[in-house]
Amino acid sequence: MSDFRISADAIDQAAELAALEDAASGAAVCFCGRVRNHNEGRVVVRLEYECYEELAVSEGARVLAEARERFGASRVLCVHRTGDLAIGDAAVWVGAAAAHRNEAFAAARYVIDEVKKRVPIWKREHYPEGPAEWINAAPSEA
Amino acid sequence: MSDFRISADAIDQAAELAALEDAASGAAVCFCGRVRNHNEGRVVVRLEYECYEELAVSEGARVLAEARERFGASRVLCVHRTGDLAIGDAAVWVGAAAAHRNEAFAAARYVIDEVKKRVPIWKREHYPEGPAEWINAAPSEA
Amino acid sequence: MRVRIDYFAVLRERAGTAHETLDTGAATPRELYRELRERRPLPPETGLKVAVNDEFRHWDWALADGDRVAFMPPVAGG
Amino acid sequence: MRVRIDYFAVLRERAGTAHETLDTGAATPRELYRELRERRPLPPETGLKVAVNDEFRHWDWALADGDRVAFMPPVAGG
Repeated sequence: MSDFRISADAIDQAAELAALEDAASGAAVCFCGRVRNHNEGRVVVRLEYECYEELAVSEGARVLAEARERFGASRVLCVHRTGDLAIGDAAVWVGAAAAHRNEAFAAARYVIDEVKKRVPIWKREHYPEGPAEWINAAPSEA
Repeated sequence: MSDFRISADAIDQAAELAALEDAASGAAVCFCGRVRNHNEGRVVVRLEYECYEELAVSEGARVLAEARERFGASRVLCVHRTGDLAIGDAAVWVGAAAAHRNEAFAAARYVIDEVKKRVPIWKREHYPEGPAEWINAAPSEA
Repeated sequence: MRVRIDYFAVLRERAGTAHETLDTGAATPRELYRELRERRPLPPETGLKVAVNDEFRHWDWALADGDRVAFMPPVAGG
Repeated sequence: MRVRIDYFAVLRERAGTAHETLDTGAATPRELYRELRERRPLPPETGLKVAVNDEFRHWDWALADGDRVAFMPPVAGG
């Protein structure tokens, strides 16, 4: 299984943690991004994630390889959800293992930052009232 | 139960993660420090942790309160092992939840750094040959 | 030449379709997108991303017959 | 006055005991530790920490009858 995965099913953090374990690594850092019940002052009731899967998987794998190389991390994993998510659901999970904590923190932080910038995934927020909105959508025809 | 705990039993990361969950928090960062099979060039076969429990619990709670206050984290937890640990065993676990990832990363990093500097816990490494050694031990009588 | 076009997220909604196949004389994704905008209510290309055959490419990448060209809004995962 | 003394980690090993109770005229942890070093093979106080009644205190903290005084090497958790 690839170290970067797109999943239509709930993220199983216990399984991800088990995959991260490595006796040579003294430090593991995990990041979990969840659907919040608010964003930029609006109440959010659920989210939808859409993905360009072929490109997401190859770009995601590049991000993980960069994190391993730059920070000497021994293992770096990421899984990102697609589909309909409820409040509190995990949308993305990153795990990084390294000999020391500096490298593990830096690698995990790098992965989530780069995934958010580079991996082709989009989210649409649903509100109690009014139409759902794509986040970071392209500007309207001006 | 206090947010900072000393545990003679194995750390249950799934239970710790469950305690960290919070629908208002978009980001959670966890750090896990494990017993490595090497340290400063020597092979390590197991570790022993000793603790001054009354003071560790009060100082640990202060560290967590500082992390919540400085970084606006909504929840910060830490558990540290005592007793005999084998290679790969989790020695310390930190979890920090916040609205955004900057704060969650900063809070988790602060906690592990301060715990290692301030909380009265000591470890003794055991090697394949030769006597076990206390790490950071006071200098010998010179 | 014939290309397959994929639209994602808000572009899919604006285009009214996720995929189409088109006979075109466009030499680059930029030319292709301008041609598409004449027929569909798509936003200007500023800020959008393009992929050809599942790799991110420049807007001036040379297209070939049979290519799969994808147009995407700015990413918003996490 | 009478104090209880706790030794941790390498200090416990050097002292050969985890606890002891002592009648002393020492007014501060510093004076107390110097007195203890006359009887036990303890290292110099440089780098060590002291707690009185389960709180970190200065070496010149004023001791009182019944205090619990703990001597510790530099911490090494994590």
